Amino acid sequence: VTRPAAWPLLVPAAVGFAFLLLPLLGLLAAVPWTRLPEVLGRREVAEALGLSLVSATSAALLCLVLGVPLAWWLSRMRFRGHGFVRALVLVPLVMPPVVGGTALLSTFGRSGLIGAPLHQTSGITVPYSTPAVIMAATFVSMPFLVVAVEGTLRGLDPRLETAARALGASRWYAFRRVLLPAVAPGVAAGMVLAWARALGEFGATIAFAGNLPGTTQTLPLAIYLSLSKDPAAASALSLVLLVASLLAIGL
Amino acid sequence: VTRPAAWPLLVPAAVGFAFLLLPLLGLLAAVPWTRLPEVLGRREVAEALGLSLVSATSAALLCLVLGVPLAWWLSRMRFRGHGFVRALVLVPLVMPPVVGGTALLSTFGRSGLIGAPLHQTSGITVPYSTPAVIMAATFVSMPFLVVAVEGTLRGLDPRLETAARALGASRWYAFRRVLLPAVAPGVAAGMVLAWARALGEFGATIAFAGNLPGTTQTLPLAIYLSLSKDPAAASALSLVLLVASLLAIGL
Amino acid sequence: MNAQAPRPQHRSGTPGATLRPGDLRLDGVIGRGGFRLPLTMDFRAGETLVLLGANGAGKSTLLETLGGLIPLLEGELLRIGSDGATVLSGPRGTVPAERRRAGFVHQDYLLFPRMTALENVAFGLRARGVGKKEAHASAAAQLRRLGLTEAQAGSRPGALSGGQRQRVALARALAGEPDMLLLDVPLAALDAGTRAQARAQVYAQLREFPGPRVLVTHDLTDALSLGDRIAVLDQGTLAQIDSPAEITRTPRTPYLAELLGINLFSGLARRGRLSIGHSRVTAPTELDGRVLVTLPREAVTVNTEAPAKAGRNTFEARVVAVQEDAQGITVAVSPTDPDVGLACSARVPLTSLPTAPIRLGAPVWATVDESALHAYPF
Amino acid sequence: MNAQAPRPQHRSGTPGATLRPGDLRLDGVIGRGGFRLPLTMDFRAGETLVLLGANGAGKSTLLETLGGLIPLLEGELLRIGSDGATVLSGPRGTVPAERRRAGFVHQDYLLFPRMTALENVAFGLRARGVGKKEAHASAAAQLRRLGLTEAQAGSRPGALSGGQRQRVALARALAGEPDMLLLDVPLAALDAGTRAQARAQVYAQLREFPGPRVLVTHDLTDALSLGDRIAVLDQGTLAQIDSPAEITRTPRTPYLAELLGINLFSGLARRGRLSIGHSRVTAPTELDGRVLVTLPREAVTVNTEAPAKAGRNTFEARVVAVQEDAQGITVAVSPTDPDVGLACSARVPLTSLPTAPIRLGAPVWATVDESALHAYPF
Repeated sequence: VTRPAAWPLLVPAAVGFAFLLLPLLGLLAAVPWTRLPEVLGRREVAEALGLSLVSATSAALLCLVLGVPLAWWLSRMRFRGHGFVRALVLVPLVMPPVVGGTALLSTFGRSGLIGAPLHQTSGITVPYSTPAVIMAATFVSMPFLVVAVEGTLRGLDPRLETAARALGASRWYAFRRVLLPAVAPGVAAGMVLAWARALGEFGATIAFAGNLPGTTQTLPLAIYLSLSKDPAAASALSLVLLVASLLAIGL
Repeated sequence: VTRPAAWPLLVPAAVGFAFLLLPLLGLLAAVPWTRLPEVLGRREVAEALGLSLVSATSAALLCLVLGVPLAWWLSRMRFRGHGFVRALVLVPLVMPPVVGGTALLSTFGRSGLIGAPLHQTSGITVPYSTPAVIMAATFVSMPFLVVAVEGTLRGLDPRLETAARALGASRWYAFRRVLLPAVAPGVAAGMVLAWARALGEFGATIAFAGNLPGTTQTLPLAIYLSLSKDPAAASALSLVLLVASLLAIGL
Repeated sequence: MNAQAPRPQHRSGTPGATLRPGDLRLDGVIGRGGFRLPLTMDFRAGETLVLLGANGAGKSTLLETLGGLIPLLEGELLRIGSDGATVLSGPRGTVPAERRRAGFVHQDYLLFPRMTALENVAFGLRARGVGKKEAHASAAAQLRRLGLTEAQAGSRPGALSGGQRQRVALARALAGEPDMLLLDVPLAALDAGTRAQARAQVYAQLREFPGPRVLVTHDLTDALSLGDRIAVLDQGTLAQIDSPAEITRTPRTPYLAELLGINLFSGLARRGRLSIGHSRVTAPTELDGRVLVTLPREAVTVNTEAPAKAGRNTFEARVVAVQEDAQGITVAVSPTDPDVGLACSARVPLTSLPTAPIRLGAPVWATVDESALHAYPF
Repeated sequence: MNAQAPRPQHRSGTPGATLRPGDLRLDGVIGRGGFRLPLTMDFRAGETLVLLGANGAGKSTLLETLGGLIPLLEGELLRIGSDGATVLSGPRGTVPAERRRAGFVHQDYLLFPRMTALENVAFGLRARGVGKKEAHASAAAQLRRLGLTEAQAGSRPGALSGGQRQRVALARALAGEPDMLLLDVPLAALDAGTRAQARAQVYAQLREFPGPRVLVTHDLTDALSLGDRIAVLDQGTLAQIDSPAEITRTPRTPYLAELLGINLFSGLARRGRLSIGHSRVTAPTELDGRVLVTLPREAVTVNTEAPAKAGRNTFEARVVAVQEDAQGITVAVSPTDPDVGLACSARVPLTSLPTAPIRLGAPVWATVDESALHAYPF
């Protein structure tokens, strides 16, 4: 069977494919495989990895506790202007991470909207601390979870809740026993997404939490610092982070 | 009508909403409105803004030229293992930006897979240059466009192409005259998404292109540098970048 | 021409009859959004009342008002107890759904997808605070009573057939021992093959339930075979409430005539002759005054050629609609001269199709079989 | 009992008749995926051949093979020209769709959504290199010929009605002056109201087209009213190819009998008597040898009570299926004693429904009207 080829399409497709694929190969080629145990065994690397895992997991749990009810509320909103409220919640999704970090610093910094009264009354300073790392990660990743869960909740027949209430259930009972189990796959997917996003977080963290080894230096920050001192080590750490992200997404 | 309230849901929803909304307010409160013209009129700010606009636009156009054919190819793939090929193309989507920058550096850097032969034969060095900024932005934003366009192409009835071919059209003619117009809204949406993502790009750029004023210092990098020297200026620039992102998304 | 039809007994929704314990009385305005429907109706314990009507006629709104899912706009809904009446909805407030003890069978059943059939049936008891063991035992008994096996009781709704899901929904509605049973098109989700079977089962369950049974449907077969009384909601009012036999014999709304597949006209009986509108189609009658007249579609003949001899009830017309189905076509005609003929529909069997195509706008000759006209008081 | 049926003329797909310019001859194996269907058929210029069959019978595969969208697995597809035959598909390769000049009307039409009706119709000419002005003029003429206004020609498909879209699809197929016209269920997307109208228009357009017309459908009405010959694809073979009149009189496959709504049996005629299977249902006949026998569903009566006097063709049976539709129910029964009765279907009109429910598995008495049996040679 003769099929006229479509070179005007296949050539740019191949170039695009190569451009996305080559850096992966380049990264693998640059990893110092023999030095890998030594690099990964360094104390500051172990600290950065541990901090990354702790903060990403904390952020994902915060997303679960705060984001799922928020998604439920957004999916049930019926009042005028609810489109604007939803847009406000999704602004952090399109906000560049550095801008997000700046916004967090402007708010929770010593002279910020919340930070100034907080510091004056209790002496607490939020930025450049481990909680700041977790807050930055939560801020950038929560909208992902909210979008995923809200979509699943909207896909659900709203009459399911009505049916539960007609059987004598309160709203909270209906949510726990009917809605939540029905959207469990969406919640799980949203949490994985949020975790992966939090794990790779760089811009908001460096802006809001700085780069203090052991306290706020997560793996992405450690990679950035290694780039000038020891590029091979940066490649090795990048590989670790890439593998963790891919595992989370289930590829 | 008595409705039992659902406090166990509404309280965390309100906390989550506040956590996402407060930094926006904090940012607005921190912007030095009176100094705004002076801050935005600075030469390095104008340079950073110009570089950001040029590189984001170039990246979006590269995404169009390379990404749309790639999306078409992915949507038409029928061979065994095409799931793996699609996953490869989407890896940059889940890759933390710093890892993407490291991968680009490992590949196009002077000792990289492509960079080493390139430098030896032509003397060209890619990193820490304006093209590197564009490459970093393209690398992180192209998967967004590919996903959006591939989804629209898959949503299209595959028999439309068959119908065009039965009427005497070649594959390329059918693509130009039937498929492309039909997916134009998806392509437009994908380009806007890619442009917004490229505009806010920080991690990959700082890793691959560095932070040279006038050459590679885009607006996000300028914001990061200002944070320690002049936090109010950082807030002002953040506001500019946020407004540009929101306008792109059409909020 | 038939003799005078007996005058229907239940023209109004509120006969003067005394209310008995278990009955519901609605006297008010139901509605939702911009829609308002004033209604005065009784729902008797031990009686199945079918609400029949097109989409948007207010059937589901009425059902949800009875069940407490939406408030009554004006007036009162009373439930008669052995020692006086309780206000379920009224100006002072509404007993909410979760405290009203209404057994709902929702459209598409709305079974909870992540629970087994057993957990679905036990849900209402659990939500009201009954212990897990007791609730499950009671749910299992209810499912057994409806003929589901233990394996089916342990399956999720997705793994059950349409008919089985329907029975689970019925069991869930009955499990809380409700005061009333409210069924929203309970058979619509079933395919034609299993529907007759399921209908017989619903019929048997409804018989056993002691309280008022209210069933919403837009299917005539369901209405005729399940209802003790049928209430027809049409064009923003309660158009007719009658026994199934009266509904088929003396339809009072065009909607009902369309469902029955017959023509309905309003006419005038005077001095022993019946006339329909301005037309010259007539028949002898024993009635006097304004009447309604039915005419089966099969009693109208449509020919594409002029008949050899024009009878009294033959007239020229144009085809204004053609509707096909698997058994034949229905042709709506409009008379060329409205003073001579009738705008009516004729039924043409499939067997005549390949030879004589009846096209929209084509001129035809229609003949009405006057012996098939049936008149009854307006 | 009817007299002997005339022997059908076109039992085979390839009559010995000489081929004439414009005809197509297929002798090979069509297929796709794991599906294979050997076929030997002629498609004559000026004749409409309808392909009738269930989903998966290979109708669309055959159409796409003729149009060059998928290759022939084995054998050859020839097109007869005035100076000899051209191989369209064969062992040496296939003329691809874009060079085959086949006018397709696809299922759901597949109009290009972002083009006007005019641009859709002009597309084929433009793709083949005709200038824009010329192509648009030709397309406009084609649309006018099919009765579309200039405003409709300038509208996108989304703004047109189903019937208008159907005409645009037909115009697009005809615009390239194709050698053959291939229509894939061209009327299925239309609602019942506009279908009769559209069918008459398709009929008129097909008449005018000089080449072979091949139309795929699973609707019997379409097949009977549009086809010069009807080819029935059933159970992996070309089961029957006949004129519409023969198809309705002497169906040869259970699929066709089901579509016609009649019972079909194989029987034996011997010494002037007809017997069906082992049953005692008989009738006089003039045939001899193996026969096929049809029995209309309306000629089978089903009673829930035993008849007062058991006739020769009355037997006890069980209800094995009940299928409802808007006009009545179809009841399939299976005889209690297969040596006495027949497994067959009966048609019960809706009017008997409310009083006598016929339930699955219930014992019934079935009576066959022997005068309605029609036998013809196997």
